[in-house]
Amino acid sequence: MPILVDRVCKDFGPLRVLDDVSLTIEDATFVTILGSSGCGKSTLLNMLAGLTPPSAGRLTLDGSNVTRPGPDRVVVFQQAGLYPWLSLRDNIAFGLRMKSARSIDWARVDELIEVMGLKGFENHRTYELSGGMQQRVAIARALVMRPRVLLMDEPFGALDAQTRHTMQQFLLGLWERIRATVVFITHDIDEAILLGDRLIVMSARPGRVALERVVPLARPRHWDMTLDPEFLDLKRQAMAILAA
Amino acid sequence: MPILVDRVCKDFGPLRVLDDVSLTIEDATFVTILGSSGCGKSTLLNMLAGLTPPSAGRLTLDGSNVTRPGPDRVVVFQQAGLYPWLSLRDNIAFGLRMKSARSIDWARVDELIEVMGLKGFENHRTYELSGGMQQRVAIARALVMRPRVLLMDEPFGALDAQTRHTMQQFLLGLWERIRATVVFITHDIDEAILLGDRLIVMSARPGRVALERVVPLARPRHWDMTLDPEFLDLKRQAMAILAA
Amino acid sequence: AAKPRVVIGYENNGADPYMVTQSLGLFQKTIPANVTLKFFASGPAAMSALASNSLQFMCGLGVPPFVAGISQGLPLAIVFNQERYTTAAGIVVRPGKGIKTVADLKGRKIAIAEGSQSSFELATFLAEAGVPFGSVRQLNMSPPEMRVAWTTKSIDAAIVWDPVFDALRGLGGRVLKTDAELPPDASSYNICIADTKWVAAHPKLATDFVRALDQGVTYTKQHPKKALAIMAKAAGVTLPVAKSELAGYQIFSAKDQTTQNVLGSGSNVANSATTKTLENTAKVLLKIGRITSLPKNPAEAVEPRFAAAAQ
Amino acid sequence: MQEEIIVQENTAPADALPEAPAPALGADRPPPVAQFPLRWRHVSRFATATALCVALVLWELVSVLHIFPPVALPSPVAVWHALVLLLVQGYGGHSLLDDIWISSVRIAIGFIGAIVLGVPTGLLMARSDLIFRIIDPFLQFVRPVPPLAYIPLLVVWFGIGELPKILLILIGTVPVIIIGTISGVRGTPSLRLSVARTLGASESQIFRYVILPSALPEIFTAMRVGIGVAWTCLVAAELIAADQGLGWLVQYAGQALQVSIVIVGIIVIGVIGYAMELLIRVFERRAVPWRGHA
Amino acid sequence: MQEEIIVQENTAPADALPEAPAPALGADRPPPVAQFPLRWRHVSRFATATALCVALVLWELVSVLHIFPPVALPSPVAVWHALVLLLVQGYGGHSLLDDIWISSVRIAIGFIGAIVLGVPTGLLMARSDLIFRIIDPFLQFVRPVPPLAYIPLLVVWFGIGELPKILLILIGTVPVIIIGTISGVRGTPSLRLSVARTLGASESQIFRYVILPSALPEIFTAMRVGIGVAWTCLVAAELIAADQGLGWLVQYAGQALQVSIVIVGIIVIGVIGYAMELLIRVFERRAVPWRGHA
Ligand SMILES: Nc1ncnc2c1ncn2[C@@H]1O[C@H](COP(=O)(O)OP(=O)(O)OP(=O)(O)O)[C@@H](O)[C@H]1O
Ligand SMILES: Nc1ncnc2c1ncn2[C@@H]1O[C@H](COP(=O)(O)OP(=O)(O)OP(=O)(O)O)[C@@H](O)[C@H]1O
Ligand SMILES: [Mg+2]
Ligand SMILES: [Mg+2]
Repeated sequence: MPILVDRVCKDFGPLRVLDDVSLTIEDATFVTILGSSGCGKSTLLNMLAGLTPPSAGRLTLDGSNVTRPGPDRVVVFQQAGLYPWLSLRDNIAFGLRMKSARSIDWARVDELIEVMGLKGFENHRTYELSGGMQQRVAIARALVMRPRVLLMDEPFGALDAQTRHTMQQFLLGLWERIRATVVFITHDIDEAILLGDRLIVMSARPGRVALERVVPLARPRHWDMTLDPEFLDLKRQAMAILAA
Repeated sequence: MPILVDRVCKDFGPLRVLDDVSLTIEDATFVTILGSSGCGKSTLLNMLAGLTPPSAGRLTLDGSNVTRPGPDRVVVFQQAGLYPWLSLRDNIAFGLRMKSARSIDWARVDELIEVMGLKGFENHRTYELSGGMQQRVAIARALVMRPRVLLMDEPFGALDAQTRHTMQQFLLGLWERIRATVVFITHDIDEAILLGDRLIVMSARPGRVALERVVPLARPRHWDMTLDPEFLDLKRQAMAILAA
Repeated sequence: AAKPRVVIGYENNGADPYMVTQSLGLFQKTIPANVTLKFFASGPAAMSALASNSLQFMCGLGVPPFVAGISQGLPLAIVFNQERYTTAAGIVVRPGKGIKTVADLKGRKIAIAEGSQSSFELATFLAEAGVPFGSVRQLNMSPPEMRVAWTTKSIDAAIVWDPVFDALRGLGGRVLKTDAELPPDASSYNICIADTKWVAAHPKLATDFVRALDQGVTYTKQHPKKALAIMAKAAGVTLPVAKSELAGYQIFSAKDQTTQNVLGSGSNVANSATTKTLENTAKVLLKIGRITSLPKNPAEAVEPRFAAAAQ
Repeated sequence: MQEEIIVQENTAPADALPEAPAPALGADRPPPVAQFPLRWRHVSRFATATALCVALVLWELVSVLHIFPPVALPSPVAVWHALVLLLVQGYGGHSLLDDIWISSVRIAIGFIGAIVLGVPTGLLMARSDLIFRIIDPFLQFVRPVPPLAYIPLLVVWFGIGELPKILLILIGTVPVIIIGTISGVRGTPSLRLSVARTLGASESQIFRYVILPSALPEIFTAMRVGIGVAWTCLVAAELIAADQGLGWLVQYAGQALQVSIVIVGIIVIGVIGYAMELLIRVFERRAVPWRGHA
Repeated sequence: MQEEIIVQENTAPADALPEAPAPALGADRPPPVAQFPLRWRHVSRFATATALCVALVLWELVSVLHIFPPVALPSPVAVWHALVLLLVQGYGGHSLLDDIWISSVRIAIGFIGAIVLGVPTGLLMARSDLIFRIIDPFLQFVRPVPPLAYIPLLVVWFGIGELPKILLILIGTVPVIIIGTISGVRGTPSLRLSVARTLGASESQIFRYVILPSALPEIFTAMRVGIGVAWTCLVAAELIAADQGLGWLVQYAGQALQVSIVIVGIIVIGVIGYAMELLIRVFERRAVPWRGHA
């Protein structure tokens, strides 16, 4: 679903966090967002999710105003936010259960558990999991929904390089299949360029769109591309802004 | 202070998390630990902190058994764990206040706030901070103590590249001055090699010490060193273990 | 037709013939109805049950709550006056405090269950002795607490009824006055009352009710030993206690009811001891602010018809 | 009333969006931000007043129709007259204001005593297994025992003055505070404790600077429950040789079937109880603004 | 007893290390792990029993020395005799077991009614400002009103059967449950709500699957406070035309000055109340094992 962010500002009391942010995100594109810590990335994501209203401006999804969360948009939050009273497996199936308790596709759930490397922990409580495992549960909980819009806030932040690569590959594979619109916040510049169709770099607070570029790499992507001159050029541009 | 980990095992019920881990960490060294998600890094750190007892084996600090947390060892946990009833500034000063409420060195606190890029947020509540800002508060809260042993669990995980570099530089600078023994868990291989005197790579669960190497780089370190052949060689070794 | 339902409330006044009637199941035997008995810890609690038509009869009630009820126009009447307190209630004083007469109570601490018969008794005694009602320090407490307060020397005197009256004597208290010294027209009684609307519609059952009570009195007189045992068990007290409690009552039979000293009969009802007691009680209660108006016609609240029929 | 509204607005989850569909009609750009619809706010603001009025009218109706005898349910008008009478003439020789004053003082001392005693006890019990095991059986044992039942003991030990009355209120309230405090302590996230321990906090500092604030939201809840319990103990307390106080008033008038006066007493108790509750809420709002964020 | 000890061990913070210095003497390697010192465990295990024994001995001592008149404090032996008498002969024409049974049934129905009514009401009030504003004033108003005061109203409206007794217990208990539930809902971390919303949960699903479990620890605390309140309401309830039940027993024997029997009644009430508390703790342990971890 296409997303439109139209001259959006967000203030927390006297603090302007986002200043006149405008974005057009076409359907089925994978947009990655870079930005320094505290520049308002999570705030923007929350607004897209329909959890906070903007102080000024407008956000639309498929042409209609975003006023509340909807099942079309699934979010991976920066904190895992798991439910301690549910087992790992039930946490992942939570969204499916909300849709229809009877017809939970357990095969899909178990497939994701496998992919996320969580096998053997199905019945563990969430507080018995390591930090990275919790984050993977939160990712699986979102992906199992196969939503039309996927909003992800530093989903791979707590993962080691190897696990992270596996996740990246899986996410791209899934995306090719379900063709969702993805907004993906990350701190890893390589990851941002390697995953995205479009790269957005935000300035420090108050957050503005400082750079917006189509990633000039073909799909499918692989790690060798990090040595392509186009890649390095884009990376350099992004770094210049972030270092400012 | 020297740390000795002697044939330590840790079980959670039927799950063996750490298996026969032995480590000798000399005084005033900076040890970095890499390992896949869920391999038991945080568990090891918790044991060093004196928060959980090992299931078998022994941990000593300066020759005496670790049985409880002590003010000599300060921990940066994987989650920020801030106190929501305190302002940012009071969160950072928490440890100092525990030592002596009268003689809090506010200058040191404010210096850290400045370094951490948190200026202007001194009186904010913790839940009004972004994820990365919360993590920086947790780091500052530990560093302000200038402890003899510093245990850090993925402290820079939620930070963007730029902020992360600033933090790394600051941490190294501080370490040169206070010469603490540092145990630093990270997922970033470059960071692990660049910061550490010694690199430890753990195998997947059950965690064992799979690699232990002195980092063959001179100090002071800088980012150019990531292209040194010694660096790349060590990186390759570590990646090989992590990919296994 | 289904049997009518009759609900009878009662209070625990220690050993008296009512206990016999209840324990021997005489209500059930005598009244051709489904009889249920309900215990009430206090008179006022029973009054609200009466007001809501949950009860047809209430036994063992003191006069003040009844007066409070009729002064508010509740359709209630006394159908049976069970007994008059004689030596089962009165004023006990602590020896060595120099309290020789009622007049000596001035400025002393006397325990009293406010709003009970005692307020009325005390007012009567004080008026006799010419002492102003307000000049005695009245401490409001329930009888069981009086016994405790007595042992801790928190009070100089108590105006109370059995079993505490007896207990305080046992603890060394001296009797200053007993209720026997009250004139019959200003005495303390335990009475049985009825819902007048209901009894007007079921005069036969009301007569049976009185008959059952009277059977208890008769049994007590004929088999005093057995009766005492029954009372002791029902009241949950020992035999000697029951004996002394019973001895403190002047018991009235159905025959006694129609005499001038009890309910009276015909046009004399208005001058009977019971009616006079109602009037006197009402006056005192009005004076101390417990009721806001006098009952319009106290004689209407005294109904000896069923007692007469039951003789 | 105003106060209460403010409290409400502040305790609602901060990030809630309006439930009602946002009015997004005239769409020239950039549009005014879709805000909370005002209609509902208004209804909500007057809901309390409306509910009270409806209740009053219903009451009047029921009493006018004589569904229940006036002895059981006097009309609002009769109650109003009784109130005026109590204020002007007083009852039992003193004014209603005296009753209010003396009862409020008893409640206040008993309740504050319960907090001063209960919070530290609860903290200790939650932290020390030994202390828990020693105190818990007595606490749990005393809890269900009706206050009426231990009045004699209080009288023996503490006479018939103010002390036993206040103690009775205290005994009735303190278990509520203790249980709430224990529960709050047990709910403290273990990470918070670990952080403090590793920062060198002593056990007593952890108590004061971590556990107490963490338990505070539940302690406040316990206080709000406790203030209600304290008031319900008042009648029992004022059975102990009292001749003043709201509990005494209700009791004394009840025995004389003066239902209008009883209802005045109930209303006064209710109103003061409500006021104390609102006061605690104000404190709560100041003391634990982070509720629901941690 | 055994049950209680288990409960304790499970509710202690999981990651606590022993406070006492670890005995690290004989240091051949690898050494036995420094574990929780066993000494303290033992003391702790018998602490409850010891405390009870000490209390009993003190009681016997005080009564033997005649510090207080037996009127106020009969000796344990006298109470024991009264208990035996009650069990063998009964009192007022029926056995103690009957009293226990009937009171327990009343409490159980009133208490379960309070939960069934209070939890949903609390959830609704916490989520809807409008409902909060309508119900809250009445709730806060009813809360401080002593049960003794509204007995007449209950009798007038519901007669003198079982209904008013159960209702009185319910009215006394339900505010405790409601306040606890509201407090639990308000304490729900907002992230949990956001997650559920964005996963497409409807408001009612959020209620059932997120808010209710989040509030559960506090609801359990409220239940534990509530069960005590329910018992203290029992005596008041059994003033309403009862002729059986533990409340009635205490009351009736009190009027007959049989203090030993009153104390037996108090002890039985205390023991049953304690048993119910332990039962709720078992449920709590099963239902909210994540307490302190979230
Ligand atoms: N309290 C617990 N109960 C049961 N299992 C636990 C508990 N704590 C940790 N574990 C298990 O121990 C293993 C190691 O956890 P740990 O947190 O040490 O991993 P980690 O190396 O820090 O991983 P990450 O990089 O994801 O943080 C995990 O499999 C986890 O499920
Ligand atoms: N509820 C709030 N009240 C006040 N200020 C807030 C609130 N939420 C966020 N902020 C402020 O808004 C700014 C942006 O926060 P946001 O979480 O969007 O940052 P971010 O870009 O996601 O950073 P990070 O990479 O560290 O997660 C921060 O300065 C933060 O302090
Ligand atoms: Mg963020
Ligand atoms: Mg970890």
